[in-house]
Amino acid sequence: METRQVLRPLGSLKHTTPSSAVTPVFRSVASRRHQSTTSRTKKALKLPPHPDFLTPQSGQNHVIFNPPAAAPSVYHTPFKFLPKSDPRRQANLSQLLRSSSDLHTSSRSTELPPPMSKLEMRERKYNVTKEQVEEMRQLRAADPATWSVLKLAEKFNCRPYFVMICCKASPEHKEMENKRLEDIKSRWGTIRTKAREERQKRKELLLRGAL
Amino acid sequence: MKRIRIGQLSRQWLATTPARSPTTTTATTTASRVSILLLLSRPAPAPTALHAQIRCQSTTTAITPEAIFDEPESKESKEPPEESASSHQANSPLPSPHPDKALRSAKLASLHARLSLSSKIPLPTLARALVDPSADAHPYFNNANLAYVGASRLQYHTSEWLVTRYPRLPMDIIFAAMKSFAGEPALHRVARSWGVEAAGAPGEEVDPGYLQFAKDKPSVMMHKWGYARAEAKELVKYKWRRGMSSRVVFDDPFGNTIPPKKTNEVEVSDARNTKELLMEDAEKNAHANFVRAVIGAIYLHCGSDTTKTFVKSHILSRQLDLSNLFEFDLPERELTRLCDRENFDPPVARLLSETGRLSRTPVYVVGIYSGRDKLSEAAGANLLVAKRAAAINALKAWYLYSPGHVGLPSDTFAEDAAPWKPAYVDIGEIIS
Amino acid sequence: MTVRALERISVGQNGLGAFILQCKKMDIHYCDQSGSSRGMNAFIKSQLSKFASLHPQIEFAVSPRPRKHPVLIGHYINGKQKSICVKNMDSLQVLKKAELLRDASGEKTKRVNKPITSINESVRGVWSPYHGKGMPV
Amino acid sequence: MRRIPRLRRPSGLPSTTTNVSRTTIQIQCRHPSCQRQRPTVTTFSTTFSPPSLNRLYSSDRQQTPASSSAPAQEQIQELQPRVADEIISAETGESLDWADEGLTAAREGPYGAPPQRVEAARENDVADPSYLPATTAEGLRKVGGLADWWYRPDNWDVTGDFISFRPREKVVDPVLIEAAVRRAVVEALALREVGSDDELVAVWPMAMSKSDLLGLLNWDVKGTEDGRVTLGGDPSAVAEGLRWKDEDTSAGSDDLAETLTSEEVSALAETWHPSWKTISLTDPRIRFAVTKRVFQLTGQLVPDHQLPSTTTVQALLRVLKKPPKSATLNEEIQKRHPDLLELPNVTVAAKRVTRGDKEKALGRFKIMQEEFKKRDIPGLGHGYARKGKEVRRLKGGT
Repeated sequence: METRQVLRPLGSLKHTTPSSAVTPVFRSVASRRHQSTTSRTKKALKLPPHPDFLTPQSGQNHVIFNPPAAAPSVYHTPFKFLPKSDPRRQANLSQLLRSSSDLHTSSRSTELPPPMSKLEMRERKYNVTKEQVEEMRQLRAADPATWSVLKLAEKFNCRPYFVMICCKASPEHKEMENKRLEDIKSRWGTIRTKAREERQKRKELLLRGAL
Repeated sequence: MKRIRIGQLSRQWLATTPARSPTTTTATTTASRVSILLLLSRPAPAPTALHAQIRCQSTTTAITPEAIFDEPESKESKEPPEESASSHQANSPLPSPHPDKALRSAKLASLHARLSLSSKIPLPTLARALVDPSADAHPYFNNANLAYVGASRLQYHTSEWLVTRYPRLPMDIIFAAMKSFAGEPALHRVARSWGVEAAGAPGEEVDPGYLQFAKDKPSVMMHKWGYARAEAKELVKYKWRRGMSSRVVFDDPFGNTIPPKKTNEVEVSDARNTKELLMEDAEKNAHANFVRAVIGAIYLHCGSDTTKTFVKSHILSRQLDLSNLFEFDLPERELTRLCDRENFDPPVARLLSETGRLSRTPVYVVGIYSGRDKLSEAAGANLLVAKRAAAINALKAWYLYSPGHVGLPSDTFAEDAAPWKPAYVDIGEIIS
Repeated sequence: MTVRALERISVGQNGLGAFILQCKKMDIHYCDQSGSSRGMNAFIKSQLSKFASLHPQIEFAVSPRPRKHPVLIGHYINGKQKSICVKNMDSLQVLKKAELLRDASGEKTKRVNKPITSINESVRGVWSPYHGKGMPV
Repeated sequence: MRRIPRLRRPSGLPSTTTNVSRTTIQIQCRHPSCQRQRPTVTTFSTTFSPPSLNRLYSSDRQQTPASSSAPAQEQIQELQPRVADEIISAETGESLDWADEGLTAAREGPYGAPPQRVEAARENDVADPSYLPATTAEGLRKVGGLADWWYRPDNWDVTGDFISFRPREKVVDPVLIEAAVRRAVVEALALREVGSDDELVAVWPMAMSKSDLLGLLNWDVKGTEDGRVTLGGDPSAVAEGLRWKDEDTSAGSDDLAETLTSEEVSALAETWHPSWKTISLTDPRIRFAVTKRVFQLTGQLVPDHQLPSTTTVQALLRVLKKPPKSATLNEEIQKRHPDLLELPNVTVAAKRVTRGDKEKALGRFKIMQEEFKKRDIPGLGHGYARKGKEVRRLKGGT
């Protein structure tokens, strides 16, 4: 991605040359024939080439790098992931220095997109001490019903996820929770259960990268 | 590879006959060398019209005839294995076509030319490569030995190419990639693409150009380099977990466990075939063994660099999208552990663009940034899915790093090879 | 948390790395008595040995098929067959038909609309609406 | 050299010249095929009489044997001469004296007639009182019968065989053909020299001793540019030789002399002056005489469409010496195109490759046989299954 940004300005310079190409004349829609066969579509799409592809008056040819807006391929390793010994890293370093220097000067001209959610930027507080963890576990073990995860998180001012990491509810409690969930699910109709199954399948597909 | 201790290995390689007969072998050096002698010194064939075929070949090994005949008459090889010293009338039909019939088979000659094999590889060797151990249990006339040699060369070239081309691949992915290039299903397709047809049933009258194997008879699974684990039985019974590093040491190049061996016989021998496990798919195994046998024959007759070009042009030229092999469990956590290990800035998911947030089908494009650098981006129906997809893409981008066309270790075998430039070796996958 | 692997099989493309001629066998049937097979007999006598030596990877099976028109049957690696009746043709026409069978692959003849048929991902990437700068409306 | 039978005149051919009288044909059959041993034929009555009709009725109607047999008898009498005339008129030979067999019974024409029907005595005619006619067939011995009489070769005499104008086997050896052509040319030109042109179209006897033949072949025949031909010997002797003679040449001496081995002829061929091949055959009578003679001597017929083009002896030789066209392409390939057979990727089959052959090559045939045996279906062929209805209907079956 990094390399694409850097080269982008080069590409855009080209567009400024006056595009003298004749804009394709559009026949009125009524008289246009259906593009029902390959040959007709090909004939309809036969547009004059973009000026970039015409050799300029100066005669020397040039490289056009104008990739479509596409999802970056996983085979193009980001610059940061390149190992130190990789030749591409050395080649790119000089350009990086030049671009990073003007970054500071132009007060962070390329603003980073906003974080996906506030959660992303939270600071980890690490404020729970060991004793508190012990206490949390006892409370949880003693009375899982009243001391739910959210209550404990509120009490110790930490993330519920952290509470779940620290203490495990007793099997009976888990058993009861599962039964409760089963009851809820049994009340679902076919549409909802199917939707939930689909969602589960989509999750697996996503993990396999097949979504 | 096979569970063969080094000591036993040399004996197996040297032994030209079933290992159980304690014979001293003088001239032959490798099991595959037998096939050279097999071909050079084949006596003039009895006219094929003669029903009784004499399939004997003279080997210079001083094999005492008694050692041969005291062997229990195994059901498969109806005719006792002959030696030049004792060629006697075998009235039962031969299990596979007579080796000299290969010289007259047009199908075989056309297959030989289709693979553009060099003329150094004689037709009887190719005919032998087409005979599966299930069709003819006699080790001199089936392709077990050739396939074994071929398998080791093939797996060497494939693994070497994979590891140097994609150094950061996790071990499981390397096993899967090895299987998809040099495994049975792939080699089955390669054999079919060469135009090899399977014979209906093995027999003497079959055209040597067909691949002969029997579905009901045991064949020889190419147990690649690997050892049967002590706890092999329990693994199968209780489905214990096998650690990844233990697979590297014990299992075969495709990560499969070697089934517990029944007897301590040599892997590829005449008597051994009777107890071999029945294939679940004999056809695929036969086709795969044929491809390995061809590679073995090339190595035997033309040397290692011809083998390398053959493997490169026929097997490694096949295309596989490695990014389809990955299946992640918790990609976000793995990515944070990665950045932590590489002491990059912790990954932050940033929303690049979105559309249709209030519509029925919103699309969020999330990019993952480590500090100021964007690692990857992905689109999803909701924020969490988009973030997970982006994390998966980032991990793939990390694992699928490739230093490009760097030199392979086997290049240095050539005389005029350039000095070896060390390839990039990665620290390894993120194991939490 | 480690990565698990999925089972995939690599895809081979004829001609990439190694080219395998698709026609693997050619049956040549002639008739001694019938007049329509005169050209085919001439082809067998004159052209076939040169043609067969040029293509060692094709197996030629010459056999009489009495009381039938002469025919060339090409067997292909994908298991299909193509047969051309060469009745009343002279040897050069038969040679042209044999070359036609040699060059054909087993697939049915299909119109090719796109100049390139490839299974590689496109190097430049395929445009997708969600990436890049977005469409200036 | 193949033995050319010295036939005085082909029997089947009505001789074209009127003056040749129908002299008796001295048949000295030298033909190897007819040198069969004659089994000693039992003497039997020579008169051919059709099977007598009097015993046609079953035995219970015997009481009127006299009446029924009498008319039958006249019938036979009256039948007999007509039949005999027919047969005799076809053949001109009268009773032939078989010099070597000493067969006393004279034959009626070229075949031996079956013996006269012998009837067993009637029950009441038998003198011995203890005779009891058999009522059932056991124990009786089958005697005689005319079942295969006409198929036994010894009942047929060689005289009946057809003596053809051309020899039985064709001469294929090119050297012999050349000798025959040279002999024909010399004879024709000799006749032309002697001036008896009408002899050219007659049938010439082939009888000629080996020495004369060698002498004839040694003539120094030269064809000059302007078409004149100089013969090396005196034509009148040859012309004389070509006339049918009546003397009875003894059989023994000639049959060995005839054989000319190809070595002798090829030795002779070198001595011939090459220009004899330029002798022109444009004159139709000469050309007809030569081709006729060559056909008589060697059996090689110049095809009609090539006759006009054979203007010189060389052309004639080229036409005659061409090897016979091979019947099947497979034969042709083996003879003329062996390189096709050496190619490793070519198999040439002599016969049609059937489904069975393909299954055998695939190894499936033996499995099919086992399956057939299990279902007790015959392994090969239809076995009990009748041919398809369509086939029977096509062939007009009900």
